[in-house]
Amino acid sequence: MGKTILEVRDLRVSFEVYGGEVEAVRGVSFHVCEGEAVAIVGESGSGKSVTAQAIMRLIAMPPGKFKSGSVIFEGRDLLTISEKEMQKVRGNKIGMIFQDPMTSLNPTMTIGMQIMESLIKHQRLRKSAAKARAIELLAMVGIPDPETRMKQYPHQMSGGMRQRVMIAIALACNPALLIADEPTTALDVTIQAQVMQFMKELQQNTNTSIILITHDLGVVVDLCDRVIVMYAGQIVETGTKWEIFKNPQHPYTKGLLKSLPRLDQPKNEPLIPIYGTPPDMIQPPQGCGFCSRCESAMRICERQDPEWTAISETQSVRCWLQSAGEKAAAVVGGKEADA
Amino acid sequence: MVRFILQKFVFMIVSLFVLVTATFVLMNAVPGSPLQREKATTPQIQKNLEAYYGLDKPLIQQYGIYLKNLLKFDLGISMKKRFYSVNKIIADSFKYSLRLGVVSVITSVIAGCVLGIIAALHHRKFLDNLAMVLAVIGLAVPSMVMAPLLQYLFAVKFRLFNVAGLERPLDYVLPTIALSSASIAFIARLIRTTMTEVLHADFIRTAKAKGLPGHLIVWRHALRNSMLPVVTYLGYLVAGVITGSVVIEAIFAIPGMGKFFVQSVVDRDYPLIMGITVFYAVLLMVCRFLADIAYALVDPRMRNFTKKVA
Amino acid sequence: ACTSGNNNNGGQNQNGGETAPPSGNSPSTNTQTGDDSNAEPTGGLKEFRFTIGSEPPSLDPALSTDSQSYILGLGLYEGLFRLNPEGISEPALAESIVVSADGKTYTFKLHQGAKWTNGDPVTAHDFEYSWKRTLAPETAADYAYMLYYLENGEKYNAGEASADEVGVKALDDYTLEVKLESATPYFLDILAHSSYWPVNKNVVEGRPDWATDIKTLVTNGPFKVTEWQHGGKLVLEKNPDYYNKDKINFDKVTVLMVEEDSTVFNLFKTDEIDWIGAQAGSVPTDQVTQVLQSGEAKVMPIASTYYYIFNTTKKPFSNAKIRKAFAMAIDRQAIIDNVTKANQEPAFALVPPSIRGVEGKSFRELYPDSGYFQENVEEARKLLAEGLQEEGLSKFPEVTLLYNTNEGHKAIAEAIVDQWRKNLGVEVKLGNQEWGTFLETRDALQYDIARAGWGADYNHPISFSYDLIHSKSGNNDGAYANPQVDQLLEQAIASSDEKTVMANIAEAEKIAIADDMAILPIYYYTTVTMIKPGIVDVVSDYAGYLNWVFGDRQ
Amino acid sequence: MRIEGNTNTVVQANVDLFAPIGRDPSGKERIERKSMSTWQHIRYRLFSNKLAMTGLVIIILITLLAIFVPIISPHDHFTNDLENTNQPPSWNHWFGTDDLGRDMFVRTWKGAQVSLFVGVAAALIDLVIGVVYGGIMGYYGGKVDEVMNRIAEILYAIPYLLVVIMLLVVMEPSLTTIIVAMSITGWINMAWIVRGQIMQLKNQEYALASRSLGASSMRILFRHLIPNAMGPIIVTLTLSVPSAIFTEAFLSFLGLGVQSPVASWGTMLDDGINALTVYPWREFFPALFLSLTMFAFNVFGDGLRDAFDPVMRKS
Amino acid sequence: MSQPFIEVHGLTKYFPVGRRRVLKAVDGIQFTIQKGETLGLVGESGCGKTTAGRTVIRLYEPTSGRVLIGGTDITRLKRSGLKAFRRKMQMIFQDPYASLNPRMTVLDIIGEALDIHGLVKSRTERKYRVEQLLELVGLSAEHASRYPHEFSGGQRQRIGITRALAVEPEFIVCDEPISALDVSIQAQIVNLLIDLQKKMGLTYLFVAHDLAMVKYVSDRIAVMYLGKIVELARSEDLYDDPQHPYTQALLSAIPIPDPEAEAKKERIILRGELPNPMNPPSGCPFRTRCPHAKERCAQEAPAFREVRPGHWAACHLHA
Ligand SMILES: Nc1ncnc2c1ncn2[C@@H]1O[C@H](COP(=O)(O)OP(=O)(O)OP(=O)(O)O)[C@@H](O)[C@H]1O
Ligand SMILES: Nc1ncnc2c1ncn2[C@@H]1O[C@H](COP(=O)(O)OP(=O)(O)OP(=O)(O)O)[C@@H](O)[C@H]1O
Ligand SMILES: [Mg+2]
Ligand SMILES: [Mg+2]
Repeated sequence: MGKTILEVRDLRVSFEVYGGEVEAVRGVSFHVCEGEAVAIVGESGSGKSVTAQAIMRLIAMPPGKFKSGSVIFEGRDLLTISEKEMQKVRGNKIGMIFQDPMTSLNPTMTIGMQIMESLIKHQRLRKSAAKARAIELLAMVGIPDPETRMKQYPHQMSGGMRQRVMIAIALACNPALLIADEPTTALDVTIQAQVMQFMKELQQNTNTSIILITHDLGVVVDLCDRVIVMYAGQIVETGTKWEIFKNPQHPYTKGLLKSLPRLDQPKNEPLIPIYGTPPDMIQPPQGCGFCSRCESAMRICERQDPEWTAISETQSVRCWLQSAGEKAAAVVGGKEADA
Repeated sequence: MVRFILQKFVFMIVSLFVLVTATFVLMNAVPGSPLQREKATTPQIQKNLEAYYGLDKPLIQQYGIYLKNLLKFDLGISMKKRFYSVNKIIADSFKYSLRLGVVSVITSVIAGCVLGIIAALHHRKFLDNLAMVLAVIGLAVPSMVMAPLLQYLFAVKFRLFNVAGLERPLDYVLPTIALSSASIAFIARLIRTTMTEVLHADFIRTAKAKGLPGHLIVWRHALRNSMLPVVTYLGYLVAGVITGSVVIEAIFAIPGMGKFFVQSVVDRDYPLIMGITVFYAVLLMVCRFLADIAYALVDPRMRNFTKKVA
Repeated sequence: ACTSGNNNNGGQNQNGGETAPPSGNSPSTNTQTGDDSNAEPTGGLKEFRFTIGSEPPSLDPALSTDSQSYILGLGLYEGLFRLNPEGISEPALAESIVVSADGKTYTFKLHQGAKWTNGDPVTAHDFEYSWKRTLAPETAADYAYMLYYLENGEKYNAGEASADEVGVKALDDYTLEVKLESATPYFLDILAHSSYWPVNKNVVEGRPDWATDIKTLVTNGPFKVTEWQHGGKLVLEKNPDYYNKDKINFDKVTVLMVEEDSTVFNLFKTDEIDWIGAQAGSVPTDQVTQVLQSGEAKVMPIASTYYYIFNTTKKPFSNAKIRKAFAMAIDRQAIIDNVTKANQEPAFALVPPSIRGVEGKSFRELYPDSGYFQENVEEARKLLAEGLQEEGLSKFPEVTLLYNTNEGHKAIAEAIVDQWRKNLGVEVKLGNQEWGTFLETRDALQYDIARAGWGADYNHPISFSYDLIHSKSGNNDGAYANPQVDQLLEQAIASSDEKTVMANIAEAEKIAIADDMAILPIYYYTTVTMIKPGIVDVVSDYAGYLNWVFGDRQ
Repeated sequence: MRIEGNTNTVVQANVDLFAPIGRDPSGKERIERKSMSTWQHIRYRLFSNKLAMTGLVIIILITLLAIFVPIISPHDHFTNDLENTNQPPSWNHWFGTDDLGRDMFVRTWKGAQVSLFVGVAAALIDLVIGVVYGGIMGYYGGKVDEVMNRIAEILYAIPYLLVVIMLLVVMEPSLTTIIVAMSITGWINMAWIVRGQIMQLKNQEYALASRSLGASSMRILFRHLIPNAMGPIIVTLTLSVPSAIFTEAFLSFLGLGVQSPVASWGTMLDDGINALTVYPWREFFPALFLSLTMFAFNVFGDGLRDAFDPVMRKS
Repeated sequence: MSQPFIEVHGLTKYFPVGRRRVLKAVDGIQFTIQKGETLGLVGESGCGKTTAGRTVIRLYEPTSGRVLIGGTDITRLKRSGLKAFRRKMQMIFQDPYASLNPRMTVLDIIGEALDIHGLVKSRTERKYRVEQLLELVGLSAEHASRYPHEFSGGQRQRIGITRALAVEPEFIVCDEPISALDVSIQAQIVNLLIDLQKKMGLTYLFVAHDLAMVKYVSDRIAVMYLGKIVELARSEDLYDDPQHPYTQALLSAIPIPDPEAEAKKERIILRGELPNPMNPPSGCPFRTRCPHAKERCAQEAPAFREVRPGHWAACHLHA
């Protein structure tokens, strides 16, 4: 693995809303190396998108605010540079693909123009040059007959094609980092397979780093090297994909894996869902966020935030079940000492 | 497309026919007549006048004659302004209303958009409130108050503009403000609402992620998408505004056609009433039709007159 | 003509009443207005600028009936006679007149140098043609009746006589013979009326719309049209071919068409026009007090009367005592001082003061209206009580005062109703109607009390009395009928002696007012005029029309 | 297998803190956030919207003044005082007097009665006719829409003055007549706006869901679609109030509406406009209160819309 | 087998687009469902699954074809008859966000179903019944007074299910009831549906594009492509031995959350997109993307044949 190109440290983001403050991201730290593909998984509302948008500084400033943290990219903290500087990073150094290809493209602007825009802005290309490059990009993401497509509007394309247009936009300026926020959730399996295949080739060919955000563990397998599992605004487990799939530690990770039906699952063997719903982030729960849905929850889980436990060099988890040994000893020890 | 337009056209002809008939009946049912004078003339002169204008014929025949002439685009001759053809009266006056109207529509759209954008960009903050208070004033102060006030302040007191007329470019300023204030206000409100929504749309986020600066995002991405309801509204606005306003034309002494909407009825000038009505209706229908087309221009998704691409 | 929309200061001609009162008099040199008082707009050139309320409906003398057309026509046409500033008819194109002994035949010699603006000479044939054209039924001219004085005029208009039988004939190019139906002592007054102006036969024939466009408009007056922006403005310039051009001082006259009084006033304030008043714009009611106090404006009497008519066919106003009570219970001066504010004169009869009488005196000087009735609240109450008893009414029924929609009329009506309430203790409701409806309602006698106004067609009291109180007159909208009055008026028209005429008219008027209170007179109109310093000899004529033709800028 | 092992150890090691809670995972769902009732929510949002509250207070104040001032004032709205015409505001006449010496203060509030009534009536007409008509146009679409649209267009284009004059023939001037006159065309704008909204909304899945339950078209339209078009409806309503107030003045001017000496803000504005430069108070006070009312209706309308929209409560 | 509960014969639904052109969203499909059975319907986005589901319960008027439910041809029913029939067949919608009226409380959303069919007599009974139903799907009574936006996607889908259940239907079309939900929530809903089916003897038409889940839920599966059913078989058969190349591609595209299996797996990546349904390819609709396409496929549309007992497919490969 190459050197680290992005490092997020203790990121905390919250939103002022009617009735309180939503603590969407509560102290997230991770890093991405050059040419590496990292997946962030977690269910809806766990703060994946907010994390991604925080990196790009796309969070609307009211109601959102950064409570702490830094995002180090190419040696600079993206959270402190000026808006103008930031504009030079966005679309240029970091590209981003959004979840919903249906709404993420401007319906009143031609596909071509939407791709050319960032080329003109960042690479100062003239219109004709930008056009040539845009056609090239469309061809590269596998859109047949790119010249005609250039002149079309988003509604004239299918979801899969739009998502590829989004990818073309994100890749226009050869970014060093590509953030893909659920790029395939809205797509069919067949198209999803196409897009994932494409991203994989891209990563192999250009050595672009990728952050892939998804709630479907199945999707990440093919592409990613490392997986970060988020729950309720925090990272609860991280490890290589082998570790996460073969040896999941956190009950939440395990739940996620179990709730997917296997193809060979017989009908009379019920699925094992994760019951309940994620906590309301207006009043983030004390202790472990997953506690209320966790089958093996313990008293302490309701009271105290678990700490990181390293399982291996690359895998660590944040759960009392793992740190229990040491902690219990400490607690018991403390008691004894008190007594 | 051709078929679509043809179909619209047929509908238009049918409704024009109904409109003409309704107006004709109503006009004749209403008390008063174009030949009525405050000072009674002699019965003989009344008879001569009736014969002259064909009012001595049975109504149904008058109606038939009118329709026949209408087919030839002949709107008849005014009964109040003797020997002026209605076509000429409309042509003479409409050019002034049209000029002022076009300036007003442009002003309304630009000023309305600017106010609306400011309000949307500063949602629920001071500038938003200020813009909306201005909008409310624009709506609540009627042009009959606004126009004389503007005239008195800026033409008489400060001598910045001419009191009346429409000859120099500067002459357009005051009447335009008076004529546009309500539509500015309405457009501002519309834009504010839709723009607030559009600014939260996903594609705006995409534009930001491309690294575009704020003004470009508003101008290139948000505005066009916020314009849609305005475009629909423009259909009615344009028809209303370019046919002139009685009050504003009276106060700024603009020889436009607005006054005829009221005056023709007051005078019971039958041919002029009919002419104005037909002219206005056609204009309204055409403007609404054009607004539909403009809608499709602004929003490519609406361009499915004939086909829908996968 | 007649009045209509005019409320107090003779001005605004709202609500479609097409005409307005003529005449009044005398110019005024003014002290005046604020800031820049010089205002010589075009260097050296003498320009005069004023406004009219709307585009003149027709500049064709046969068809025009309204004040705007009349005011412009004064400059554009030259007839046989013309009114002088005092409202007296004087020869214009007529060089000499010979009247036959029976007073029925007039022979006019015309000036020989007069030309049309297209270069044609103005001849007696033009007059013959024009008058017959106006009378022709096909022309359907409103004012055809103004030519009924001509022999067989009315018959021709009715299609009962041929054009050749009409009593007007060009004996040669410059001699015109006119035969009248009966001796009409005031025929020369009538000759100054716009319907007697000539048109150019060559231009007019076959082109009915000749007067609607500057390209085809051919006139013979002191001025000619050089620019015509329909609905916006007219520019007139001195006519170099006018036979009497030395009398003309203005080089250029700009006439703006401005409907709104406040705009007219603002134009005057900013020195964009030189004149307000006398049907050429009017001073906004609310400004009147101020401009009169400051001396910027003057008040001119005009020959029009503001009055209410009673529906004499319907209880309670079928009763003369009740009518009198209502007439006596109002305070005219208070209304003038506080509501109309333009120094109008309280009216106690029909004929206004600026109408002429005989021997250089006005009609009202000869027959003052002070003796007809007095304002007297006590008396009024008594009369009302008696009247109600006569009618067998225990209490005053519900009645409505109807006026045509107009701010001025509304204010007067509100004030008068309030006075009736206070003085007579009766509650009269107010109703207003849009002009056309109002006329129809009034004609159909579907009212109790209604507003009315009347202006002179020509400078003679018969223009008031016959029209308003003769039972057969189409303008007697209150359906007042008294055989004695009818008889007196018929005698008046038949007579060729001016004194007898006046006496009969006065007698009829007295009966109609003092005895019968056929109408409720309120005031005689005035017009408030404002003029820029340096402008002289621009006047409001006896009937309240602006006469600017021979004015000058110094 | 390390996990279980671990757990076991813990449970044994620390009975207190590390005891499993023992959930019944398939149990019923709980919603964590405590919630207020719908009405509490609406009230809360409305009351916490300062601007909307200001609007409400102004409306209430103006209504109260309109009701009580004419009753308790020493002056009345019709008695002339020709000695005291056009007086500027003073202790005796707070808002001055008009051209017939009538007290402008009483007239302003008397006028408020008519104008407020007319404004509210117009809003109701818009709601009843405009919303229903527009709703049907938008919902059925196609030919129904085309025909109804044309009818509206024709009504819109017929010279209104003619219609009003016709009304004058058949009806006595009164408030009822005004309402009738306004009902003829006043609702058309609303209908067009609602139509646009419904056309957008009718493809929403919840409408289809209701249809699959067997709901009738009318039920879908009035229960589902129109409530969801409330935002633009309220904006249009607040706009229709001033236009109704001016229309009333126009109608009164034509003899259809309130007859003098009764005033309305519209007729007072008409009366006062020419005196603008000489006796400005005659125009100022009616204009001020009209603008204030408009402002109040607008901000209150906005607040109401936000408060009634449960989704808005989220942000 | 006995007379099937649902029989669909040659059902078509064309949408008019523009002048004289039609979009053949559903083009002559046929299948049967036994009482208490679940038929899965899978296919790519835009292939006509939703349209098929809606036409079967006559939310859309079919262009032609027959749908027999319990022996009654519902395509012939008049208004009143249809309303009565609505009680028997219900639908769960794809989008739990769009299918609940945001301005109505849950009580009213579910209560509406009871109102329309006059199933309750009083307000208290209505409330009681709604609460009962909510408990049935694992929500609690206190949820009744809330608005949809106060719920998570999974909870909303439960509300949608409750609404469908309120009229006690026998047949439910589940239109992708889980595709908008989180993976972790999907299992909850699927379990609930299966549970309800067992308790109430429901018959399902289960529409989805997620093959893994469909297979788990369904007894038999129909695969749709461009408005047509291209393969229909018992779910195990379909997975073990897919006959149609499209089915094979679909199966191979399923991501497996297991790096080992994934690494071994050979994926058939389909080229291109679903063709424009307005001018579908001649012959076999799938030929433009089919790895085995031959000349014949362009000329002749393959017949929908029983390849093996209970296993139907439409492909020339098996001719
Ligand atoms: N603009 C905002 N205002 C208020 N709260 C917000 C805003 N944006 C996000 N949130 C909250 O932040 C939390 C995290 O949201 P986020 O979008 O990051 O979730 P996610 O993991 O991306 O979920 P999904 O899978 O649904 O995309 C949620 O509780 C959400 O409600
Ligand atoms: N009301 C309609 N009018 C015209 N075309 C329609 C209509 N509804 C659907 N279609 C078209 O019919 C085809 C099938 O649509 P349908 O919604 O049934 O697909 P689907 O398989 O359910 O897709 P998805 O997985 O996206 O829900 C599509 O091409 C769609 O555009
Ligand atoms: Mg997200
Ligand atoms: Mg679907």
